[in-house]
Amino acid sequence: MVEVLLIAMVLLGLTVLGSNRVAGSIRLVAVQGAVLAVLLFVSRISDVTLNLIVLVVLTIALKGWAIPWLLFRSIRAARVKREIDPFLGQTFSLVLGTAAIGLAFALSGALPLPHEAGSALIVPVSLATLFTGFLLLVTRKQAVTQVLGYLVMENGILAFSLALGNELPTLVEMGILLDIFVAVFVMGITIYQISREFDNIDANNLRELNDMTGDQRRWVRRLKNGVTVKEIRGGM
Amino acid sequence: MVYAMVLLPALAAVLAFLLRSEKPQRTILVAASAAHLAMVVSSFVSLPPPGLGGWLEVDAIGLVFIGITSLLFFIASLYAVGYLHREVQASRSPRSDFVEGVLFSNAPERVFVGCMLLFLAAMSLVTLSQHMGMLWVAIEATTLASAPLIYFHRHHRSLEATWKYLLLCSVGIALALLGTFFLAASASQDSTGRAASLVVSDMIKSDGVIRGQWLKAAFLLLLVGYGTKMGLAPLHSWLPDAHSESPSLVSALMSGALLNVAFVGILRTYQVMVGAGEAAFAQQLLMVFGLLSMGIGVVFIVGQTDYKRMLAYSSVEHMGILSLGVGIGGAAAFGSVFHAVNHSLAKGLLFLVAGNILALYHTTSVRGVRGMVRLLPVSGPLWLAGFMAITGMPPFGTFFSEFTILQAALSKGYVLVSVLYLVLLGIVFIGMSAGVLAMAQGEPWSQPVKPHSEAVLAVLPPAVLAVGVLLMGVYPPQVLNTTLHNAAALLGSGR
Amino acid sequence: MSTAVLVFQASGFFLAPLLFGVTNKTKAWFAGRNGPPLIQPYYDLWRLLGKGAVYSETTTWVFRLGPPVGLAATGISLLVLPAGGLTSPLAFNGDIFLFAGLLATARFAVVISAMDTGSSFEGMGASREVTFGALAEPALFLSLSSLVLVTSQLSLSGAIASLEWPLWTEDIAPVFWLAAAALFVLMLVENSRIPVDDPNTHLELTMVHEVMVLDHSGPDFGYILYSSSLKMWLFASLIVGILYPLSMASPWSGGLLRIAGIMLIGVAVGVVESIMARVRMVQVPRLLVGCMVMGVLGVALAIAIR
Amino acid sequence: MNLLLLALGIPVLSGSIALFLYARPRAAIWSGISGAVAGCGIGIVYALQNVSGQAATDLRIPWQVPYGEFHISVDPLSAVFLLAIFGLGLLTAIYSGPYLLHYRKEKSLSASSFFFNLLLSSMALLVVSRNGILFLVAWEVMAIASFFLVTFEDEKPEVRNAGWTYLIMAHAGTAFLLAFFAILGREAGSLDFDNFSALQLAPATATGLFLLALTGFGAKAGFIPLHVWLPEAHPAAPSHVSAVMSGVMIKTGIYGILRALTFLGPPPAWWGILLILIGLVSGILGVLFALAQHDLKRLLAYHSVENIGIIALGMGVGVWGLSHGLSFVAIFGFSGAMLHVLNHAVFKGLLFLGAGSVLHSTGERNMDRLGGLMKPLPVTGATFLIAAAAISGLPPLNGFVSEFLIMYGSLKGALATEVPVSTALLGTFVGMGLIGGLAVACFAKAFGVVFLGSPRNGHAPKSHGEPAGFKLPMLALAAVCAFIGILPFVAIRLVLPAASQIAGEEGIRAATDMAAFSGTLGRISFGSSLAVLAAVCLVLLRKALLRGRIVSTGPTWGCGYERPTTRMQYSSSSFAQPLLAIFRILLRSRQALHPPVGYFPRSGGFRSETPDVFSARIYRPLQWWIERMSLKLRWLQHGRVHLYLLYIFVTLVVLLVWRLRF
Repeated sequence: MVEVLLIAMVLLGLTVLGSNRVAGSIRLVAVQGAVLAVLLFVSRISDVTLNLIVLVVLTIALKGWAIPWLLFRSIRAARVKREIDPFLGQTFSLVLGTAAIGLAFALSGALPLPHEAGSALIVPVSLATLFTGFLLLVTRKQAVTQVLGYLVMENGILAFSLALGNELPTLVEMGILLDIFVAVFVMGITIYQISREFDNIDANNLRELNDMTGDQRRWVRRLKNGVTVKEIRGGM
Repeated sequence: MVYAMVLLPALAAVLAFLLRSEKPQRTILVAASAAHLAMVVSSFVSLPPPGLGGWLEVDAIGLVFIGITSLLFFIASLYAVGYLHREVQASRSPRSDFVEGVLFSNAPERVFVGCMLLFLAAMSLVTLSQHMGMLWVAIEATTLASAPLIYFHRHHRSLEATWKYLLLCSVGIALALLGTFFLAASASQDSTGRAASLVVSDMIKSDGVIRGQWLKAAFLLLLVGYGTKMGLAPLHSWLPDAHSESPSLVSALMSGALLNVAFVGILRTYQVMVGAGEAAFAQQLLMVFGLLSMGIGVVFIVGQTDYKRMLAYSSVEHMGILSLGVGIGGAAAFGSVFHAVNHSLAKGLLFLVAGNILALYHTTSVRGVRGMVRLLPVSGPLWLAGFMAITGMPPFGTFFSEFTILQAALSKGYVLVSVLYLVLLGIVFIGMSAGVLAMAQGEPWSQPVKPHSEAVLAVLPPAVLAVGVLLMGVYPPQVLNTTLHNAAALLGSGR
Repeated sequence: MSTAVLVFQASGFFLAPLLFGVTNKTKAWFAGRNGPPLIQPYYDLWRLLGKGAVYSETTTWVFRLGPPVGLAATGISLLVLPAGGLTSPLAFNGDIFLFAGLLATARFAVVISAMDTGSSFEGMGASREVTFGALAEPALFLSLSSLVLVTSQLSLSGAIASLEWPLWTEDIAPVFWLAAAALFVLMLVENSRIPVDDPNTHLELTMVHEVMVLDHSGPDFGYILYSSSLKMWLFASLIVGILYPLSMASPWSGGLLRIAGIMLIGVAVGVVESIMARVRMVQVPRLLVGCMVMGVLGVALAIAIR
Repeated sequence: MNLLLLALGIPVLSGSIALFLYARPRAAIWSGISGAVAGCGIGIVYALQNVSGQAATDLRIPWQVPYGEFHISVDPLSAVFLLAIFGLGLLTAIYSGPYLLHYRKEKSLSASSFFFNLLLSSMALLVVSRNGILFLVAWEVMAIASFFLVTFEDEKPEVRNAGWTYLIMAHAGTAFLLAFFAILGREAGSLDFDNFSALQLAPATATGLFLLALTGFGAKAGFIPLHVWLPEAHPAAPSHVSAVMSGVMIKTGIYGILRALTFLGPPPAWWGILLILIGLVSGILGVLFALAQHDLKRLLAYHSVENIGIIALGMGVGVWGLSHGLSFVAIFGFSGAMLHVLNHAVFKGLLFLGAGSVLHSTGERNMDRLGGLMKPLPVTGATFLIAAAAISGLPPLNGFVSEFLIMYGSLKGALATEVPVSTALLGTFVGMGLIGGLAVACFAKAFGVVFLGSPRNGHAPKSHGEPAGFKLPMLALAAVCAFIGILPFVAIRLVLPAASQIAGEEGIRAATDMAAFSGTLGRISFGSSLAVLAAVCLVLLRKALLRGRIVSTGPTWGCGYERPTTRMQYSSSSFAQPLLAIFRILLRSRQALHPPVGYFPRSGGFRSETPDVFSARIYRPLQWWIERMSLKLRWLQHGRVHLYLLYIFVTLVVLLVWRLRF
C-alpha cells in the first residue's frame, strides 16, 4: 500500500515535469500533496492519535486546497498565459527527471534506513521528488511554476519524515506546515506584484540586478540569439 | 524571560499592524526594541532559566548572537525613526527612484514596522532555540518576515530582489529541513523508532549511536541550506541584490544580524558534529566554503561600481572568514565568534552611513559620490572609520579577531590557508580602499562646497556603532570576553 | 714628529707649482720651442695674488666660498698622504676615506661656486666635472683598496711604507702596476689634462675644469690654480709612493729620490700631452671605466694571492 | 617611565583638543604644536637619559584583547630611535605652524594637526612597545595617521593617487608582519618580546622569519623594489610631514629589522650578504633616479631610498661580522647604520624643510623653473647647502662620519684573516664610493639649480620670505650636522650601546675597544677642523690681499656672447644629462632632444623625464591583471534566478557525491 502511494508520488512529480499547462500542473501538485497526507496516515496506521488526525487533515487542507486556491487566485489576477514555455522542452526534462530518479536511487544506496519503520522505497522516492522539484525550479520560466517546483521539493522532503515514524514532535511539524503555507502565501503576493510591475510573470525577466560588465551583457544577449560556446569564452 | 524575548516583539508587531497612525508605531518600535535590549543585557548579567523543557535556552552562543542582534536592532530602530520621517516627507509627492527614474511609492509604514518587529522576534527565536526542528522553523520565519522589508520601496528592482531572496532562501532552507530530518534519522536510538530528541545538548550526549553516514549527509544538507541563508559562496547569489535594493537600515540588519543568525544554525549543527566526533569532516568543508566565499567577495569587490553592492560582497567575504575560523578550530573558533561581533558592528555602521550618503547624493554609484568629508562633516569621517574597521585595521576590533584566526591557522600548520587568507584580505583592502577613498576625498561634484548639517538621528546611531567596534579593539568588556570564550568552548575550541 | 717629516710635508706645498712647470717645459721641448721658464707657475700665482678681483653680480657668497674651501680641502688631503715615504702626521687607520672625502669636498666647493655664476658655460663645466668625479671616485677606491688588501695596512702611510723591494719580487707585483696605472689615468682625468681636456684651450668645445673657473679672477683664481697644482702633486706622489721600491737608511735621501720621481711623473704627463690627442668627451667615461676595470683586476689578484 | 608616558600622551591629548577647535584654525594649530613641542621636549630628555641603557624599566598593563598586553620598555636601541623621533618631531612641529597657517583660508587644519601629533606618538610608542599586538597597533596607527597627513591636499587627484599608493604599500607590508608575528607567537607561545628574544629557533624558521621581516619592514623603509610609494607620497605631503616621514617614519622599518635580529638568534652570513645586495641596489638606483628627477621633493624622496640603502649596507656589514664572530666589524656596521639613521633624520629633515620653504615662497617644485633663490631666501639657502654637503657624505659634516664607520667596518672585515675575503664587503665600500660620487653630482644639481644663478623663468620669485618659524628649526638642524661632523666621538657614544646590544655579549666587549677607537674619530675631527680652519684662514688672507685693491662687479662672462638670458642657464635636465646618458640602460628615462639646426637656429631644447621603472613594469601590470581577472569572473552574477538555483543544486549534488563517496 505504502509502496504504491510512494510510486504514485514519483509519477505525479514526473507528470508535472511533463505537463504543459499551468492550471494542470497546479492540480497535479495538489493531488501530490493529498497523496502525501494519505501516506502520512497509512504509514502510522499502527497507532492513530489525535495529533496524527489533526496533522493529516491540516496537510490535506493546506496542500490539497488552500495552496492551490492561492495559486489559482494569483494566476487569475496576473492573467498568466496558459502554456508553460520552459527553457527545456517537456520531453527533455522528462529524460532528465528519469536520470534524477536514477541518481536518487544511487544516493539512497549510501543511506541505509536506520530501522525498518518505513518502506525501503522512502529514501529514494523522497530524493527523487526533491530532484524533480529542483528540475522544475531550474527549467521553468514562470514564477508560478517555480513555486510549484518548490512545493514538489517540499513534498519530497516531507515524504521522508514518514521514515522517522513520529520522531518530530507535532508542534514542529505544525510549524513546518505553517511556514510552508506562509512562504507560498508571500510568494503568491509577490507574483501578483510582479505581474503588476511587468505585465507577465515570466521570472526570466527578473535579471536586471547583476554584476556583469558591459561586454558580458552583450555576449549574453548574443547568446540568446545563439552563438557558439567558443565565442562565449572569447567574450568572458 | 526566554519567552518574553520572543513574544514581546511579536505582540508589539501585532499591535503595530493594528495601529493606523505613524507616531505610535514608531514609539512601539523603539520601545519594544529597547525593552528587548534591556532583557538581553539582564541575561548577560544572569542567564534566564530555560523554557519549553530545554527547547528554548540562552547558552553562550545564543547569548553572543542575541546580544549582537538586539543591540543592532535597537540602534537601527533609532535610525528608523529618522529614516521613516524623511521617507514620509519625501513621499508626500510622487517620487522617482535614483537609478532610472521610474515613479514609486512606499509600502504602508505599519507593514514596515510590523515586519521589523516580527523579524526581531524570529531572530531571537533562532538564537534561543536548542531544538533543531524549531531552529528550522525560526530561520524560515526570518526569511518570511524580512521579505516585505526589502520591498519597502515599491519599484521593480526591489521586487526582483525580493523574489530572488524569497525563492533562493526558501529552497535552501527546504534543504536544511531535509537535513534536519536526516539528523533525526541519525539520532534515532533503536530499531523500535522510539522518539529521539533533537535538542542539541541531548544529541551531543548521545554520541556513538549516531550513525556517521546519516550524520554526514545531514551536515551537508544543513550546511548548504543554512549556508544559502548565510550567504556562503556559491550559494550567496541573492545577497548582493537584497542588500543593495532594500532600505539601508534593513540592509544593516540583514548583514549584521540575519547572516549571523543563519550562522547560528550552522554552529548548532557543528556542535552536534563535534559531539559525534565528526569535527574533522565538518571543519574541512567549513574551510573550503570559507575560502571560496572570501574569493568570491574579492572578485566582486575589486572594481565594484555600486557601493551598497560593495558592502554586500564584503559581507560575503566576512561570512567566509567566520566559517573559515570555525573550520580552523582551536583558538580560531574564538576568533570567529569575536569576528561575528565586530563585523556586525562595523557593517551596521557602514550601511547606516550608506543610507545617509544615498539621502544626500541620490545615487548608489561610487562614481557619483565625491568629497563626502567636505559635505558630510560627521558621516564622512564615520565612513572612513567604518572602512578601516571592516578592512581590519587596528585599533578596531576586527583587526584582533582576524589576527587571532591567522595565528590559530599558522599554529595549526595550515600554511597555504594562511597565505590565501592574507592575500585575499589584502586584495579586498585594495578594492575597497579604491572606492571608499574616492568617495570620501576630493572636491564634490556639486558646487558650492558647504558642509551640510546632519540630523542627530541620522548620525548618532552609526556613531554609536563606531564607538562600539573601536571599544572591541581598545577595551573589550570583561563580561563579553568571558561569554565569547564560553561560546568558543561550546564549539570545542579545545580540540 | 721628526724635522724630515715636516720638511717633506712642506716641500709638497712649495714644489707643487713646479710640477706644472716641468710638464710645460717637456711639452715645449717636444714642440721644439724653449717655452716658459720652469718657475712660470710661481710668477702666475704671484701675479694673480697681487691683482684685484671682479665678481659677477649674479653671484653670492657661495661663489667666493668655492676657491678657499677647495684649496683648504685639497691641502689637508695632501697632508694626509705620506711625504717622502714618511708617515704623515695626519695618518690614521682608514685615512683613505678621509683623503677621498676631502677631495670630493674640494670638487663640490668648486662646482657649486661655478654654478653660482649662472653662466651656461660654467654650468656645463660643472656638469662634466661631477660626471667624471662620480666615476673617478669608485676607481680611486678600487685601486687604493687593492693596495690595502695586499699590505693589510688600513692607513695610506702604512700601506705605502710597507711596499718594499721584496714585494716586487713576489707574484703580487702586477697589483702595484695596475694600481699605479689606474692612478695615473685618474690623475689625468682629475686634473683635466690631455687626453681628457686641454688646459690651454679656452674653446667651449671640450672644457671641463677650465670652463668652471671662467669667472674667477685675482686671488680666487690664484687659489684655484694653486689647488689644482696641489692636486696634481698629490696624485703624482701617490703613484711614486707605490712605484718607489727602495728603502733607504736615511729618510732624507729616500725623500729626495721620491721628489725626483714626482718630477719624472710631471715629465711623463708632458710626454703624454705631446704625443696624444684629446679624446672625444663621450669617450672619457670609457677611460674611467677602464680605470675601474684595472682596479677590479688589482683587487681580484690581491684576493687570489692572499 | 612616567616621563615617557607624558611624552606619548601629551601630543595626542593636545591633538584631540585641536580636533575640537574645528572652526578656529589658529587655535587648533597652536594647541597641536604646543602639545607636540612639550611632548617631544620631555621625550628628548628621556631618550638622552636612556641611550646608555642603564635605567631600563618595564611597564606592564594588562589588556583585554587576545594576546595583547600593554608592555613598554626602553633599551638603547629604542632610545636611539626615540631621540630621532622626538628631536625631528620637535623642530618640524615648530615649522608646521607658519607652514599650515598658509592654508587656513581653504581648509580646516585641526585634522592635520591631530594626525601629526598622532603620528609622533604612534612612532614613539612603536619603538618602545614590547608586545607584538601593541607593536602592530602602533604600526598601523602610524600608517593611517601618515596617510591622512599625505592626503592633506586631497582636492588634487595626484595627491589622492599618491596617498592610495602609500596606503596599499603600507598595508601590504603589514600583511607580512602579521605573518611574522603570528609565527613568532606560535614559536614563543606568547607575543611578548621577552619570550621572543629567549627563543631557540630552527634555522629554517629563523630564515623564513627574517625574510618576512625584511619584506614587511622593507616596504616601510623603502628598499628597492618596495620603494614605489616614497617618490609619490613625499612630494604630495606637506613639507613638514615629508620631513617627518622621510626623516624618521621610514626608519621605523630599520628599527623593525634591527629588533627582529635580536629575536632570530645568530644569523648566517648570507643574511648579511643579502642585506648588502639590497643596500647596493637601493643605494645606487636610488641616487640615480634622484639625479633624474626635476621635482625637488621627488628628488629628495629618491635620496631617502639611497640613504636607506646605505643604512642597509651598514646592517649587512654588521650581520656579516656577527655571523663570523668578528664583533668588531659587527659593531662598526651597526653603529654606522644607526648613526646614519640619526644623521639622515637630521639632514633629510633639513632638506625637506628647505624644500618646503622654497615651495612656500615660490609655489614651485619644478627645479627647471627655479633658480637664484639664495638672495631672497638666505637662511634656507645656507642651511640647504650644509645639508646637501652632509648628505653627500663630505667631511667635515655628519654624513661622512657614519659612512666612514660603515666603510671602515667593511674594510676591516675584508682584511680579517680568519675568514675568506668577502667580495660583498669590497662591493660595499666601492659601491659607497660610487654612491658618494653620484650624490655629490645630485646635490650639486639640486642646490645649484634651485638656489644659485638667476631665476630660470625670467622674473624673480615673489618671495613670502622666511618666517622665524622656518629659520629656527633649519638653523638648529644645520648646527647638528656640523656638530656631529666635527665632534664624531661624542655622537658615537649615542649609538654604541645600541650597536653592542645587537652584537651580543662579545659585542659589548668590542664596544669598549670602540671607545679606544674613538681616537681614530678624533683624528677625523682633527683633520676636519683643520680643513675648516684652513678655509677660514684662506678667506681672511683673501680679504687681506684684496684690501685697498679694486674689487668691481660686472655681468657674468659669457665668452663674448653679448645677450645671455637666464633661460640659457644649465637646467636640471641638462646638468644631469651626461650621467643619465651613461646609466640610460637602468633608468629608461624618456628624453626629447630638439637640437638647433641651421646657421640661425630658431629654437632647440632638451627634456627628459624618468618615471619609476618598478611601478611601471611590476606594480601597475599586477594591479591591472587582478582587475582583469575579477572582471572576467563577473558573469557568475548574471541575474538569472534559475541558474542561481542551479548553483545550489549542483553544490549539493557535488558535496553529496564528493563527501559521501559511493
